[in-house]
Amino acid sequence: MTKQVRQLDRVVIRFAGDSGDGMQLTGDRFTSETAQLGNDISTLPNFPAEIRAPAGTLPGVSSFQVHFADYDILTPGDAPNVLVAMNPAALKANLGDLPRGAAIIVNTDEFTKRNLAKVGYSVSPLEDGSLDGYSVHPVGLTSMTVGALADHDVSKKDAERAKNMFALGLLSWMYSRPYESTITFLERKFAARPELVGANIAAFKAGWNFGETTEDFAVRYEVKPAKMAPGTYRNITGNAALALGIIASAVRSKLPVFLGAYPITPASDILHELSKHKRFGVTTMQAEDEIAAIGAALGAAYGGALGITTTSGPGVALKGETISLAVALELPLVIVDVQRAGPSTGMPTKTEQADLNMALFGRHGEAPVAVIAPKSPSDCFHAIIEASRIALTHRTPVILLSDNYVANGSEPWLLPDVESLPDLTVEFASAPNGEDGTTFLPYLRDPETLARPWAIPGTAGLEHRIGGLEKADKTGDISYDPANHDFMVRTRAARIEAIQVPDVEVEDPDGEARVLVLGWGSTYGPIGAACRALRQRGHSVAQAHLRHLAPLPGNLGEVLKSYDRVVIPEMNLGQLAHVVRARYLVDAIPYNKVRGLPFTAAELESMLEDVVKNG
Amino acid sequence: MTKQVRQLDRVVIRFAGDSGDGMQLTGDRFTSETAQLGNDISTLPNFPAEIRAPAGTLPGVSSFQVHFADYDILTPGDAPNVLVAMNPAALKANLGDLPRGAAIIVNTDEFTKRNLAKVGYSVSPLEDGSLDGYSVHPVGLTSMTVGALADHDVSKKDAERAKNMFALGLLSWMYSRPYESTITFLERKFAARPELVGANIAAFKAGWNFGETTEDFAVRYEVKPAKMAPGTYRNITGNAALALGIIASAVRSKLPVFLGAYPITPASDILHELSKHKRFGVTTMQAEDEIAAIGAALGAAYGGALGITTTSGPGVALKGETISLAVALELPLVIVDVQRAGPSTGMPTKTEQADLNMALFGRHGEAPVAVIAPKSPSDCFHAIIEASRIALTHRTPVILLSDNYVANGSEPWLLPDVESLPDLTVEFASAPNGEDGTTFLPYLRDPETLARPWAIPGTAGLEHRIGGLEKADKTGDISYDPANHDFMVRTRAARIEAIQVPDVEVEDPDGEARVLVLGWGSTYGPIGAACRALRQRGHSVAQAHLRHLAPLPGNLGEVLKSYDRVVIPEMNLGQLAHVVRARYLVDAIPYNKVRGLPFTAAELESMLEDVVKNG
Amino acid sequence: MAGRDAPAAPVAVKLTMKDFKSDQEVRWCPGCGDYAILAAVQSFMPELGIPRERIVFVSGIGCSSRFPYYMNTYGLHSIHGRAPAIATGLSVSRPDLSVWVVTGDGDALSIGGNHLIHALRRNVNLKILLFNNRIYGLTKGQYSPTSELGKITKSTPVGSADSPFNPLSLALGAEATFVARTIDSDRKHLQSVLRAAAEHEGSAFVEIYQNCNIFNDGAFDELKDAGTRDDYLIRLEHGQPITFGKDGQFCVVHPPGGFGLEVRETASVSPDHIVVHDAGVAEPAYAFALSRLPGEDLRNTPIGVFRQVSRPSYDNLVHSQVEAAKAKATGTPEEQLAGLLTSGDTWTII
Amino acid sequence: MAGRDAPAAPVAVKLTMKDFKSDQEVRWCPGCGDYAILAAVQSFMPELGIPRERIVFVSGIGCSSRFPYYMNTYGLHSIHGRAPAIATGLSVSRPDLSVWVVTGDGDALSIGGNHLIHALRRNVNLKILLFNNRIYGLTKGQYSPTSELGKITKSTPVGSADSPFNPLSLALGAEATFVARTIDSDRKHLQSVLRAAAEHEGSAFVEIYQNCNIFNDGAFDELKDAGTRDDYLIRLEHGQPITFGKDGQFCVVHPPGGFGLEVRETASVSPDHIVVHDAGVAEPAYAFALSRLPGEDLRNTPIGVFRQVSRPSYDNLVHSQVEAAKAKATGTPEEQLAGLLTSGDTWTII
Ligand SMILES: Cc1ncc(C[n+]2csc(CCOP(=O)(O)OP(=O)(O)O)c2C)c(N)n1
Ligand SMILES: Cc1ncc(C[n+]2csc(CCOP(=O)(O)OP(=O)(O)O)c2C)c(N)n1
Ligand code: SF4
Ligand code: SF4
Ligand SMILES: [Mg+2]
Ligand SMILES: [Mg+2]
Repeated sequence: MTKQVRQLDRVVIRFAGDSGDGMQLTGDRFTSETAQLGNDISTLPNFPAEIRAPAGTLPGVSSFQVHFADYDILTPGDAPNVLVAMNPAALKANLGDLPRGAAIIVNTDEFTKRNLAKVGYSVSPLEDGSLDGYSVHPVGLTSMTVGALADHDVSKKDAERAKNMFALGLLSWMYSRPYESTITFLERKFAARPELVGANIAAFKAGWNFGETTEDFAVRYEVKPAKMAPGTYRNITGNAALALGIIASAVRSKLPVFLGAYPITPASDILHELSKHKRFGVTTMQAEDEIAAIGAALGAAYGGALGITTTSGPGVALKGETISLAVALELPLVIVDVQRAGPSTGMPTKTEQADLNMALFGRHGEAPVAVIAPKSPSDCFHAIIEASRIALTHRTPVILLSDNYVANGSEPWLLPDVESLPDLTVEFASAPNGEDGTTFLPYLRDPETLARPWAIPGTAGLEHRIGGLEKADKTGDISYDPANHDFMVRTRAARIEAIQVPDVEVEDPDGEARVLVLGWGSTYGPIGAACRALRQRGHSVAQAHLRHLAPLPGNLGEVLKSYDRVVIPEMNLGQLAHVVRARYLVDAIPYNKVRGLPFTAAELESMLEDVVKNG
Repeated sequence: MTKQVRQLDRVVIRFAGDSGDGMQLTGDRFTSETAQLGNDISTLPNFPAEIRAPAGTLPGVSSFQVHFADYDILTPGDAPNVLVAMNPAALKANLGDLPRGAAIIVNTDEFTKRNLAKVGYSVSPLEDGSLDGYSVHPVGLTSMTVGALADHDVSKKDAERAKNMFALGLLSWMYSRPYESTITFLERKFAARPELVGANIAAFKAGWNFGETTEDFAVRYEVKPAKMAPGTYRNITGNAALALGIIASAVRSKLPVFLGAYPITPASDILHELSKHKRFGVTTMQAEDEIAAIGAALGAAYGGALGITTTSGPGVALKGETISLAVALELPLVIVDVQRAGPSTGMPTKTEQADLNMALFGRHGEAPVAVIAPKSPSDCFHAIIEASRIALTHRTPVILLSDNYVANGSEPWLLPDVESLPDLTVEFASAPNGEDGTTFLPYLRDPETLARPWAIPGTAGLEHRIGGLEKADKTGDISYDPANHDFMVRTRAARIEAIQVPDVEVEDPDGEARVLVLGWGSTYGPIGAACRALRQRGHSVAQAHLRHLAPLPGNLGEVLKSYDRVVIPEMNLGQLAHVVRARYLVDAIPYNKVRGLPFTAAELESMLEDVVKNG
Repeated sequence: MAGRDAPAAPVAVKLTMKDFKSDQEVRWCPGCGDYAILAAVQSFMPELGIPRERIVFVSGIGCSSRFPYYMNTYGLHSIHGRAPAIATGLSVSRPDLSVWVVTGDGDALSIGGNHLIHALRRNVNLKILLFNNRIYGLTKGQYSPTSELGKITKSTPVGSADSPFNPLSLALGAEATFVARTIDSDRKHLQSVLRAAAEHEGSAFVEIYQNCNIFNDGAFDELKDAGTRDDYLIRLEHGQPITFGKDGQFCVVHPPGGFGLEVRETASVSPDHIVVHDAGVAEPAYAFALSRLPGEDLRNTPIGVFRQVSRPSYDNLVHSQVEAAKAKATGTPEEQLAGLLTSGDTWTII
Repeated sequence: MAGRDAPAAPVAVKLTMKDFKSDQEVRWCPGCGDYAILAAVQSFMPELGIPRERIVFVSGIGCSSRFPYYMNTYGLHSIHGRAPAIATGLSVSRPDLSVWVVTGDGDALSIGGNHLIHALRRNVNLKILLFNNRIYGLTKGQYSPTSELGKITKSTPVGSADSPFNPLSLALGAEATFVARTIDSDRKHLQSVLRAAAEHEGSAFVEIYQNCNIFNDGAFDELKDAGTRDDYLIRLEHGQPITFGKDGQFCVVHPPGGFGLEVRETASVSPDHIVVHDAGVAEPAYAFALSRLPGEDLRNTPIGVFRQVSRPSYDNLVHSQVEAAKAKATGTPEEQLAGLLTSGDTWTII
C-alpha cells in the first residue's frame, strides 16, 4: 500500500508513559533520528521526582516532548500535535496540553479496568466520546510487540518492555525518519545481551511495518531539513554542554580542572559527565556536602587549578559564606547553579529562575561577583567558557545560572572549531612585583582589570599569606584601617564593573518597535518565538536578552530608555525587573509566572500583543 | 584651693589605653556616674580584634568614648573634647580624631624610650612641640597611683593596675561626677579580695584629690542634667537590650524561648546574657555551628516555642538554606544578625550595614521574610519585641538587623512598664479546621494575616506532616501542580506584604524641607544629629527613618515623592537606596561610607548642607 | 509549658498498626527495602503505648527521608542532613514527646555527619534510624560514605577513591550510648531493636541495612539469602555467648593479648573462651571491637544491640537547669521581668 | 601540571628556623601556648628538607588559626571549620606540596567536625594539627566540644550540659590512619610527633594540648608541672613496654577478658603482662582503647603516636585515576577535545 505523503513545516510530538516505559529513551532516539535529517529541534523532558512512582499512577508519568521543523525554532513547542500515550495515566496527565485536532496514539492494551481506576476513570475515555475532538489511533502496542517477538528467545517481560521500540518504529515511519542510527544504538546498548538486540530491532521494525500496512495511518509526513548554517551538528542538553564547556575551558586554559560537587537534582549530571573525562586533567570530587565541595574547589584554585563547583539552589544557599571568602581572596572560581523551583526543597525536577537575587545579593557584606546565564542548551557550552574566562582573567568568583529547562532540554548544536574557542591561558605570578624588586605584593592590581596576581604555592620567593580578614591594599596584610576598608570595598565592586562584557544586542527587525522585551537565561526561546509570531502578524516588537547579569552591559540603560515600554518576563516574581528598575529608573513591567514550567510562546505572545496594542 | 567651676552643655571624653589597662571598665564607670546625674549619654567602645594584642602597640589600643550633655543627644560624639591617653600608642592612635584645643591627659610614666619606639616615635611628642595646639596635662598616673597605695597591702603589679581608677577619680572630679556608685561597684567587684577594694578606692580618691589640689587643673566643669521624660532609667547597650527584649517576648507571649546560637563576635553577648536568665523559661543552646543553631531553633518553634537564633553576617550566610525551609514551613522564627564589617571574616569588631541585601534576598527561590532594624541601643528592646510579634502573629521568619555600633554602644533607657508592652499571646490550633469538621488543613490560612495554624505536636487529632517540598494549598500535601506552585509563591510574598507596619514618620519641624534624608538602623543618631545641626543653622531638612525594611511602610512611596531630593546615607554601597529606587522609581542619592565606623554627624551635616544648598 | 495547655497525661490508648498509616500514597520503588521498614515501624508503634500525637518523626532528604509522610503521627520532612539538629531543638524543648529521626547513609553521614556526632555526644533523647543502602537513592545512584572503596557509580565511573565510614565505629567514637544494627528484611529483629531503642534514655543510634533494588540491588543479599544468612549474620543477645552459623558452628572469641574480636569454629574453642555479649560494658572498646568484625564480604556481621549504657540525656540536664532556675524565682513572670529591667544601676527622673 | 611550569625538583636547601618566621608581628596573648607551638614548628620545619614555597599552612578561624600568618611559607587563613575541605582540594590537585592544617578544638570539632572526619576517612594527605585548649579563645571564652561536662563559661553560667568529644576516639572511629597527641610545653616531644606525622602518607591527625592562659588557664597543668607530669603522662614509644611515673612505677596492662587498658603498679605486674606499644596494629581497637585511658583528672594521659598504619591516600588514588586516563589518551588536548565534541550522533550540513 502506498501512502499519501504530506509536507509539514513543524511538528511537536510528546511521548508519555509510565516511568518504567522508557519514554526518555524513546524520545532521545526519535530526536537523534530527527537530527540526522537536518531538522531544527528542541526537546523538553519531564519526569517525576520519585525514582519509580507506583506504576500506572499520575505521579509516575514520564514524558518527552520533541519539536522539529524545517526552519530554526526556539522552543520545544507549546502544544503537541501528536501524543503517544502508553497508558491511561499518560493520557490523563497530558490531555490538557493538547489542542483539539491533535493526534493521540494510545496503547489500548493498558486501558484495563484496573489501570483506568488507578487514575480515576470510571469509563474508558476511549469509549465515552470524550476524545471526539481528537484524532485517536488505538493501537495494541504491547500485544503487537509480544506477537512480533513470538519466535525470539526472550522472556515475556523483555518482550513487553520492547513496546517502546514498537512505538518508536511507528512514529519513525509516520514522520519518515531515518533509522540506521537507532539500529546502531540498540546494538551498542544491548551488546551484552544479543537476544535483546534482535528483539528490540524486531519490535522497531514491526512498528514501522505496522504504519506502512495498517489503514488507520493513511498519511505519512515529511518535514524538510532546516536551512541551518553548514557544519557538523549534534544534539545536546544543557548539562552535557556545560560539561563539555568545562573540558574546553581546561584545554583552552591549559589548566587542570578541579570540580568539587555534591549531588543534587538537576545538577548531578554535570558531575557524572565530567567524571568520565579525567584524561583532560579533570579531577572530580564528590564532597561530603556543598560547603566542602566549594571549599575544595577554592583550595584547588588557590593551587592553580580552574576550580568549579556545580549545584542547585539549596546548595548555593550553603555556599554563600565560602563565596564571600573567595571574594576576599580574589581567586578564580566558577559556581554553577542549575536552578530548580524553590523555596526550600521546592519541586526539584521543575524549572525556575528565582535564584538571581541570591546570586547577586546572597552573601554577607559587600561581596560582589560576576553573574552570567546561558539562554539555551547549546549556549551552555559558550556561557561556561565565558564564565571561566571572567574567573581566570579577573580572579573572581563567577556564578553561572542555568536552570532545569536548559539543563535537560536539548537542541542541535553546531560544533565549534576547537581553535576558534577563546584562548584562556593565564599567567601565574613568577617574580616579586614590589618596587624594590624583592617584595611580593599579593594585592597589587593590574591597572586595567584590577585583578591581583595569581601566585600559586610552589613559586619560590612569592611565599605569602592571605585570608578572609580585611587586607591592606597592595600588601594584603591584615588591616583594620577605616580608609583602607572603604577603599577595598569599593575596589572589589569596581573589579566586577571593570569586567568587559559585550553590549546587549537588540533584535528589532523593522526598527519600528516601541516595546522592548527584556529577558535573561532560559526564557530566550519562548520570548523569541512569541516575538516572531507577533511580527508575523504585523506587530513591531523588540527583543533583548541578557547573558551578563553582573556586570550589566554598558549600553543597557540607553537601550531601555529608547523604548516606550519595557516588559520583563521571568519565571520568578520579578528579580531582574527589580535590578533594572533600581539601576536605570525605568518603569519596566514585570511579567511573572512561577509554575515550574517554561513560558509557552503563546502566552507571551498574547501578553505582548496586549502591551503593543494598549501600551 | 577652690577651683573655678564652668558650665558646659556637652562633653565628649575618650579613655584610651592598652587592652590591659581596663579602659572599657573605666569608661563604663564614668558613664554610670554620669547617668546617675541625669545627663543624656551615648557611648562608643572600640576594642581590638585580638584578645590581647602585644602591650604598648597600636593594634593593642582599646578605647571608650562617652558623650554626655544637658539635652538629648543622638551620638557618642564626633570628636573628643578630652582624651585620656594611658600610653604613647593610645595617644598616637587617637590624636587624629582630636580637634585642636582639646585637652589631653597623658600618663607620662609610660612615655619611655622603649614604648615610644614601639609606635615609631623617635622623639616624645610631649617634647617636640607637636601637641602645641592642644591643652596637654602630663600626669604621672602610674607613679602617683603606686605612691598613693604605698601603705596598702597589695603587690606592685596590683598597685599599678589601679591607675585606671586614679584616672577615673581625676576625671570624675573634673566633671563633678557623683562617685558613690563607683565605690559600691568596686566593693562588689573585688569582694573576694578586700585588699583590692581598698586599693582601688584609694586610687580613685587619690585621683580625685589630685584634681582638687594640683594647679594644672584650674577649672572644674559641670554639665546640668538633661531634661528627660520622667521615669526610671538605666544605661543599656544594644546587645543587653536585645536579651531583655527576648525575655520580655517570652513573658508577654507566655511561651518558652529557645535560643539556638553559635558564638560569633559581636553577637555572642546576647547568648551570654540570655543564658543567665533561665528562670524565664529561656533555654539557650550553644550549637555545633550556625546551621544547627537555627535548625534547633526551628525545631523548637515547630514544638511551640519562640525560636530565636543570634549571629553575625557569616553565620547568616550559613543559615540561608534553613531560613528558606522556615519560609516553606511557615513557622515563627527570629533571626538576629548583629552586622559586622565584611565580606568574609572582614573586620569582626567593626560595624557595617552591608547585610541588608542578604536579609532581603539571600536565599534560593522566592523566599520572602520580614526584616526589621533597631535604630539605637535601647531601641533594640522594642525592635526585638516587634520582631517576635511579627514572627508569632504571621508565622514567618523575621530577620532583625542590628550592628556592632548599636550592639556595643550604650545610652540611657527609660524603662517601660511591663504591662505597657505588647501582648504577644498566640493561639495554637486545637481542633480540626476542615469543613467536614474532622479534617485538619495545616495550610488553611487566616484571611487577614494569611498565616496558617500553628498546630504543635501533642495536640490530638491534628497529626499532620509538613516539609520543604512544595505544598498544596490548604492540605499541605506534596504538590507538583504548576498552578498551585504559582499560587503558593505569590501567597508567601503576599503574607509578608500583609504584615501591618506603622507608617514611617517624617521629622520636618518647619515643614519647609525640600530634601529628605532616609535612613535605617544604626545611622539614626548621626543622621538626626546632622539634621539638627543644619536646622540650627537655619536650613530646612526632613528626616525619616525606617524600622521596617520588609515589608516597607505603606506611606513610604508617597513620602519620598513629596520631596525634591532624597538622600540615603548608609554604611554600605547603597543597599537600601537600591530597594527604594526599584520600588518607587525615585532617584534617591546614596551616600556611602564603608569604614567600619559609624558616620560622624559632622560629615553628614556637610554632605546634607551641600544637597540642601545645591539640590 | 507556659502559654499552652499542658498536654494531657498519656492516655492508655490501644492503637493498632492501621492507626499509624497516614493517608499518603507510599511512593518508593516497588521492591524497595523501605517498605519493609515502614511496615515494621508501623506495626511496632502501638507497643510504645504513646498516643500518636506525642510521636514525631523528623527526617532529612533522601528516599528514606520520605518516611514521615507515611506515619500518621506528627512529621517533619526537613532539609538534607539537618534532621538531628532540628530534632534536637524539638526534643530539648518538648520532653513530653517521643522524637524519632529517620535518615539515610548520605543524609546522616555525608552532609549531616556533624549534627549526627554532636547529637550522639550530647546524648539527645532521639531515636535515630539510619537506613543504610550504601548508595544515594533519591539522586539516582551516586556512591555514599558507606559505599565500598572502588565502587562504580554514576559519579565514580572508574571506582570511588573514598574509604567508607563504618557507621557504628563512628558513632562509638562519638560517645554514643546506644548503638545497634538491624536489617530491613527481618521484621522481628528490627522490632526487637526498635524496642530497645525506644526504652533508652538519650540518643539511640540504629543502623538498618536496607536494600535499594534500583541502584544498589543485593547489597546485603548474603545477610538475607536463606543459604548464607545464618553463616554470615551474628545475632547479638545480651548475656548470651556469641555463637552463630546454621548449626552454631561459629563463635566469637577475644584472643588473649589482642584487642579485636575474632571468629572461630565453635568446636575448636573451649566454651568459656566464647565471648558473652554484654551491651552494658561501660568501656566502649568492646562495642568498638564488635563493630570491626564484619569483612568486606559481609561475613561476620553482628546485628542487635552493640552497646547500651546509661548517661543522663542532654534534654534532662538542660531541662533541670531551667527548672531549677524557675524553682528559685519568685513572683509572677511580669514581676520578675520588671525586677530584671530595673536591676543594675538605675536612676529616676521626676 | 599542564599550563604552568612544572615546579622545579626539590632543591636540597639548608634552611633554618629563621627562614620560617614571617614578617608579621605575632599577636597572641602574652603567655599563650600557641607561641611555644609556633616556635616548635618553625624550628622543626628545616628538618623536612622541603623548600618553603612547597609548604602550605591552611587554617580556619580561631586564635590557633592565626598560625599561617606567622609562617614564612604559603598560607591560607580561611573560614571557620572549613580548612580540611579547602586543604583537601589543594592537596589533591597539588601532590607536590606539603599541606598542613592548623585548627582549634572549636574550629575542628564543632563547626568543622564533618570535614575533619571525612578528610580522615578518605586519608587525604594532610597533616592536621589541632590545638586543643578546651575553650573558644578568639570569641572570648565559651566552652568547646572538648570542654568538660559541667564547665562554667560565658555561655554556660551554670555549667555545660554537653559531654565532650574525645578527639582521638572520634578520629579513630572515623578511620584515621595516623593519630597522635602531644603538648605545647614539650618541644622535643612535639617535634618528634611532627616528624612522624610528616612522614605519614595520608591524614596525620595530631592533637596538641595547648594552654589558653586567658580563658582556660592551667587546663593541662598536671601534665606540665614538674611535680605531677611524670606521674600523669604516659609517653608512648613504639616497640616499648608502656611504663610511666617518676620511677617507672606505673604500667599499662590489658586485663584478660577485658577490652580496655588499665594502669597498674609496675611492681605488681609480671613484666610480660605490660603492654608493648605497637602503633602499627591494623585493628584500630587497640589505639581506641589507648584513647580511653585518661581520667577526667588527666591522669594516665598518653602522648605520642597512638596509631600509624598504612593505607593509600585519597590523593594517590585520585591522582592515579587521572594519570591512568591521561596515559591512555592520544593526540594533543585540542585534538582530543575535537574528538570528544564530535563523538556520539552527529550530522553534517554542507
Ligand atoms: C542541600 C542539598 N544537597 C543535596 C541534595 C540532593 N540530595 C537529596 S537526597 C540526597 C542523598 C540521598 O542519599 P541517602 O541519604 O543515602 O538517602 P536514600 O535516598 O539512599 O534513602 C541528596 C544528595 C539536597 N536535597 N539538598
Ligand atoms: C561562621 C563563623 N561562625 C563563628 C565564628 C566565630 N568564631 C571565630 S573562632 C571561633 C571558635 C574558636 O575556638 P577554637 O577553634 O577552639 O580556637 P581558639 O581560639 O581556641 O584557638 C568562633 C566561634 C566565625 N568566625 N565564623
Ligand atoms: S531508589 Fe532505591 S532507595 Fe529509593 S525508593 Fe527506589 S529502591 Fe528505594
Ligand atoms: S585567648 Fe587564649 S588561645 Fe587565644 S591568644 Fe589568648 S591565650 Fe592564646
Ligand atoms: Mg542511601
Ligand atoms: Mg580552642
